[in-house]
Amino acid sequence: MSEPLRFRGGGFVTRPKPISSCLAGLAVVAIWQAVASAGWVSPVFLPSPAGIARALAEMALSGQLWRHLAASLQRILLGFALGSAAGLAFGLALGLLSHARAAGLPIVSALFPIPKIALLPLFILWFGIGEPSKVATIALGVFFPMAIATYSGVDQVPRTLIRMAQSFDVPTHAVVAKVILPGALPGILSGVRISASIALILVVAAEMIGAEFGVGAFILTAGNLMRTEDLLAGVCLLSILGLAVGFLVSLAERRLLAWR
Amino acid sequence: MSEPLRFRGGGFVTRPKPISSCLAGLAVVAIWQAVASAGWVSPVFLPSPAGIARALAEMALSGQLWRHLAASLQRILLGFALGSAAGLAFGLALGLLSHARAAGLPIVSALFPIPKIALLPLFILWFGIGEPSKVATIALGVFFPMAIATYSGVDQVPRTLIRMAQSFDVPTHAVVAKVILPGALPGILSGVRISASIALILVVAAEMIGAEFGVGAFILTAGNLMRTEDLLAGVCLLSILGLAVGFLVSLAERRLLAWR
Amino acid sequence: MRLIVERVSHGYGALEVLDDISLTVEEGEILAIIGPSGCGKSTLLGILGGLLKPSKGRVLTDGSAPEGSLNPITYIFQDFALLPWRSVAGNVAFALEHRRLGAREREARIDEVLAKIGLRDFASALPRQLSGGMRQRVGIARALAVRPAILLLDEPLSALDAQTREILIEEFLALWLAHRTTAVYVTHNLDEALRLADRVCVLSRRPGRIREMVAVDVGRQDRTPARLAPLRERLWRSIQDEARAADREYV
Amino acid sequence: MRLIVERVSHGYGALEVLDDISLTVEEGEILAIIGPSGCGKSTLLGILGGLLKPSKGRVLTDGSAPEGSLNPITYIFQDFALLPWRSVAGNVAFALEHRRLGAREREARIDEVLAKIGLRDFASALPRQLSGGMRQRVGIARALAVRPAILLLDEPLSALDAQTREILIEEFLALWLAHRTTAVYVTHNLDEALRLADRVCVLSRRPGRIREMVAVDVGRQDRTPARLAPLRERLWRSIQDEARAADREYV
Amino acid sequence: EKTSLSVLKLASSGPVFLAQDLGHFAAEGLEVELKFFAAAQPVAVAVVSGDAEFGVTGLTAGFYNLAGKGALKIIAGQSREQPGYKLSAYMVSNKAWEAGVRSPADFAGRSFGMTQVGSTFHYMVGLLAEKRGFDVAKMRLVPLQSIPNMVSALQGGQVDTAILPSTVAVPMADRNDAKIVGWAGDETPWQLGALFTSPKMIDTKRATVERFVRAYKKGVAAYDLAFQKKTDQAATDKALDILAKYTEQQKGAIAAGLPYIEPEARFSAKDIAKQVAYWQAQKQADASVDAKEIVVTTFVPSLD
Ligand SMILES: Nc1ncnc2c1ncn2[C@@H]1O[C@H](COP(=O)(O)OP(=O)(O)OP(=O)(O)O)[C@@H](O)[C@H]1O
Ligand SMILES: Nc1ncnc2c1ncn2[C@@H]1O[C@H](COP(=O)(O)OP(=O)(O)OP(=O)(O)O)[C@@H](O)[C@H]1O
Ligand SMILES: [Mg+2]
Ligand SMILES: [Mg+2]
Repeated sequence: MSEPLRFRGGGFVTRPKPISSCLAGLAVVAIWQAVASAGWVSPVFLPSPAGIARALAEMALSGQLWRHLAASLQRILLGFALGSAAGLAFGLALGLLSHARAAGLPIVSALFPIPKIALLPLFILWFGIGEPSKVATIALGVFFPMAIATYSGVDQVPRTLIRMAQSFDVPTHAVVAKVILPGALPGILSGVRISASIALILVVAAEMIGAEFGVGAFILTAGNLMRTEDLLAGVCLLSILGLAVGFLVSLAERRLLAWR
Repeated sequence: MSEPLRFRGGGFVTRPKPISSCLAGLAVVAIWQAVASAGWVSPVFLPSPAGIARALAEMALSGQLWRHLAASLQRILLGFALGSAAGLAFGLALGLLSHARAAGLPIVSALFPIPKIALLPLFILWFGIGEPSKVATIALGVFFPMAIATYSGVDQVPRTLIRMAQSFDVPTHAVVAKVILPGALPGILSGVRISASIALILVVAAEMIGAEFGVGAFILTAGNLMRTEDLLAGVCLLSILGLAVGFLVSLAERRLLAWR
Repeated sequence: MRLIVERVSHGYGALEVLDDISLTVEEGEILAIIGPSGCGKSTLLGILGGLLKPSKGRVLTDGSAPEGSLNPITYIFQDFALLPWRSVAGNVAFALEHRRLGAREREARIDEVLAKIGLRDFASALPRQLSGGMRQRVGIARALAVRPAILLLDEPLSALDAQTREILIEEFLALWLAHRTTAVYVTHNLDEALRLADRVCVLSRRPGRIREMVAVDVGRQDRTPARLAPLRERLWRSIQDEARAADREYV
Repeated sequence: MRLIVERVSHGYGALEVLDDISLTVEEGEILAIIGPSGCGKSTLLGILGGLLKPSKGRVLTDGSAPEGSLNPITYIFQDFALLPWRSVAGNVAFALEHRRLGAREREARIDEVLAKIGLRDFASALPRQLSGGMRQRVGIARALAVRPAILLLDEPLSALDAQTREILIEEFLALWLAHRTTAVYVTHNLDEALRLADRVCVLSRRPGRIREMVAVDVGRQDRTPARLAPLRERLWRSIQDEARAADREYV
Repeated sequence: EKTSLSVLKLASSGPVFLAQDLGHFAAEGLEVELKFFAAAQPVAVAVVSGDAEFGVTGLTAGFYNLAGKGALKIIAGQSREQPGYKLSAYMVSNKAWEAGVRSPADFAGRSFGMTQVGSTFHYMVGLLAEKRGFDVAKMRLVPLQSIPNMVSALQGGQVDTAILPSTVAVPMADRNDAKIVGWAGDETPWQLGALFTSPKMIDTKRATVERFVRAYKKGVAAYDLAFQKKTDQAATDKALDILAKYTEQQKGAIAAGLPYIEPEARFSAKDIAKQVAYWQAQKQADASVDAKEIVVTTFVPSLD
């Protein structure tokens, strides 16, 4: 009287479905285009994907695209480099020194939630209306998440590795360089991911003031002129930049964290 | 010829130093006040802490503080509630259903890095200059991090707990309700932490257009009037709000995640 | 209840894990399964419990579950698999919810198994407050609460320290002697297998095949180290080469 | 080299962990330390290695380290403590960097210990590619590379499965017989202690006190389960009550 | 000598553009770099932060707050709202028009769209309220940040009223997107814009300031000749070309909305004092701002 076993497992495992992914992407664009083409809504309210693509193509052909991209990328890179270098150093101090942490952490927690966009008028007063204030805005926005990521990265280095190094009489500076820094790298890279996307967001705010060129400036101008196609073309650019940055960080992770 | 053992451990442990914390906080404020009082820099460039405190006190006494706070909090709460409810639902779908994840994740990754501030003009077109566009800005800003946090929270529920539930023939809906949701709660709460701070940041952007009252509107007005003391008073308010939100989330974590 | 495995093979994608396994777990016996790391022991146990569909072959049950059994085939897990947000009693209750069982009877069952396993004083403790041994006792209590016909144990003691293991193995044996539930006991530990099992099934390296089926022909009351030594020696010779090879594999 | 512990006590804040420990580890012996969970075994080992300052008492070393010893007192860790971003050879090299040692000699030493422990083919593998047993072999190789006078081992095998444990214990014994390095071996496992140690130090529950010091008076070549059975029985009786109590403590 | 001027791309900055292209700055030995901004506020901030040595633009509450802290001094006049000059239009949304808002007097109690708190539009609605005797506090003043936002808000009826520059107002009215119900110049004339610099410039480079103001006055004179006296058609055409080049607007649109500029670049110190007093009463300017400290009448005499 034997019976086959009843199956009760399965489910709750998500497998990649590349076809669904592609279909979904295509479907969204297709429906959007259909709605826009049908003419139920004015193109000002809802520009069509085709219109946006046209705006992008125009920008690329006229050479404006590169000009805007170059201007924005320069600001982002400079601001990111300055902000993340400072954040890294500060985060390391927070992570390694009791007094630095006690003194620094409350200050960081108090300053972190401040929207940098609110400080723009001050930044302009301090750094002028040119590049420095834009770079400073981005750098400040990058500084805090980087400091926090580094500090919690240091915190997450397994204590046992530090004990091991000490048990082999490895000098303190070498413990920092060979154990703590590589061990904090996963945390630091996830900080890079966050702060890179913050830099992208802040470039729009930073270019609100006195920028002739830049993706942010382009978007703002388009917004002011109610050119929604241009606006969304600019937004697409930012989205592509964001995906590219994410991709680069993933690449760095695969390279630098191959040991995981 | 016995020798005492050489000690080689220690260090790399950060202990709370409450005195350092307080001293550091006081020192920052004191130095700032001293520099401002010394009159080396114009108060336009560097308002003094005393001036900021005075501006805050004035605001509180005149009743403006509550009016601004009430207006902003209403927007934040409504936007946060809408955005996080939608994000939670969407994130759950992403986490539980292969097809939803395949279709949704690329879309989320593409839309997440877009600065919401760039979309303000569109939001104003779609929702007008009244409350809806402000709430929508905040809700959209909250939606994405919440969806991503929920989805990765679901991903982090230990597989073995799901296997256990299935091995006791627990029906699928109960697995979701009793295993996956509570198991994803740590992830969801860290999403709440992030998206609450995003809501605070976006309230400034959202109140740029057509807001008479609100902390963001107050800050923007102060910026327009070049009243740096008021501006920093508003920024302090946001920072306090941010700390308060952080505190509330920590409280919720201690309550809801007491089991960790 | 008996469990009949008929020519079961299983693979994950291209990775063949189990190859043509046939065996029968007899009513009331403890069958130990040993084998090197990664040979597919957990996979086999997953198939026995209906959590995995084998790529080939089938599993049958034979006979009826005991009176009041809610979940004839029940697991005890290596990592305990407790819901960390539920108390000890809540974790046992989890197995009894979604059953046609009145609240009164549920409470009674929970109380009964907690008492039986010496957990009563800990009923409202959270898992994180308990030692490893206590956590696994909760796992055992939860399994007993559904009155299983067959227990599937996947290295239930390997996450515990040696002394706790010693204590729990005695407790488990005492419990088993009282219920004599059919059980499949996966372990790496020869001593554990020899102290508990009626038969020991030795699997080869991946893809796991049955290499040997060894009956432990020493009465449970006589299983002193000295009496078991020859059998242990023989089993160890049977598996040590493969264990060595598995140990030196890239993972 | 001998290690002399004089009236050592230790506490973490208000929590008393070790109470008045005095003992001597003789040159060339293996001293096993057993005791229930949380009784302070790891704390004691930390104090012996100079990583923790005892609240009271002191530790002395006596005698000189062998020729070429770079780190007289050296640990082998329960969780292996390998740098995951370094290869096997890199992990061994880590112990030799910051030493007055030419690159040539360093390479030679690394090669020597890897060969000795059978890891040569894995020199460039990363820890994550290795089984647990191989990882601990790297830990052992690293420790041997500095030519220690005293080895401190904190449950070095407890993270491994039973079969790998069996294999490694044999290898460790063979290595030890070749070097006869003084060693302190912390374990929960009576069998391990009895197979390896010259003496077994039994600690009480927290705060850890020395309850008993038992000499294993059976030659290492004669340590069959049967011969060790009486000693095992005696030790188990000595610790089982405390082990049971420790198991039932809230953590 | 190199110097710099922050300025808006508007016809009201015409004198500067004329002085530049007609060589008046060069004649004074000045090489002026023009720094363009999109709003009045940054023009003033640029002078404070040292990005530019001079600035010329409309006077806002923010300007007075900066000036009140000793950061800016007004040294010459720019545009004025003057009867007969159609510079800023009172506008009413079609919806509000239907509801009976048909003259500036009906602005009372309505919502009013403006760029920013403390902007010139904000001041103009205050002047209007004062003149027509209604309470500005009973209106809903909606800051919309930019003129395009004001246009769409008015078009969509999301605000009832607004004041807009003629360059935008007239085309809107022509498309019947909204109605013009009057002109600020006719209703409430006032000193809209000024040329200013930092006190440091006056202290340390007074000669430069004097040369700059001289050239600026020549630019104003050229503007007056071309657009206010209109005696020389060739000069008018040429000036219009120059303005079109700098403002990037159609000549027709520029010509239709040219502001009045006092021919000798004088300004009304009294009006400035009145503005400061108004902003102080509205609590938009700090009480410590002293109008007398802000104006310097040694380069160009005051009108009053
Ligand atoms: N879900 C899965 N997908 C892909 N491969 C898997 C999966 N589960 C297990 N494997 C692989 O199948 C092989 C057998 O796994 P299994 O867990 O059954 O072995 P095991 O005998 O229980 O090993 P251990 O002794 O380590 O517990 C291993 O090589 C493992 O990596
Ligand atoms: N750094 C520390 N700070 C505070 N308490 C500690 C610290 N390290 C250990 N303890 C506590 O001290 C006690 C002894 O710890 P220790 O690790 O020495 O025990 P053990 O005998 O090694 O236990 P186990 O058998 O579990 O390894 C435990 O109760 C532990 O919680
Ligand atoms: Mg397994
Ligand atoms: Mg320990």
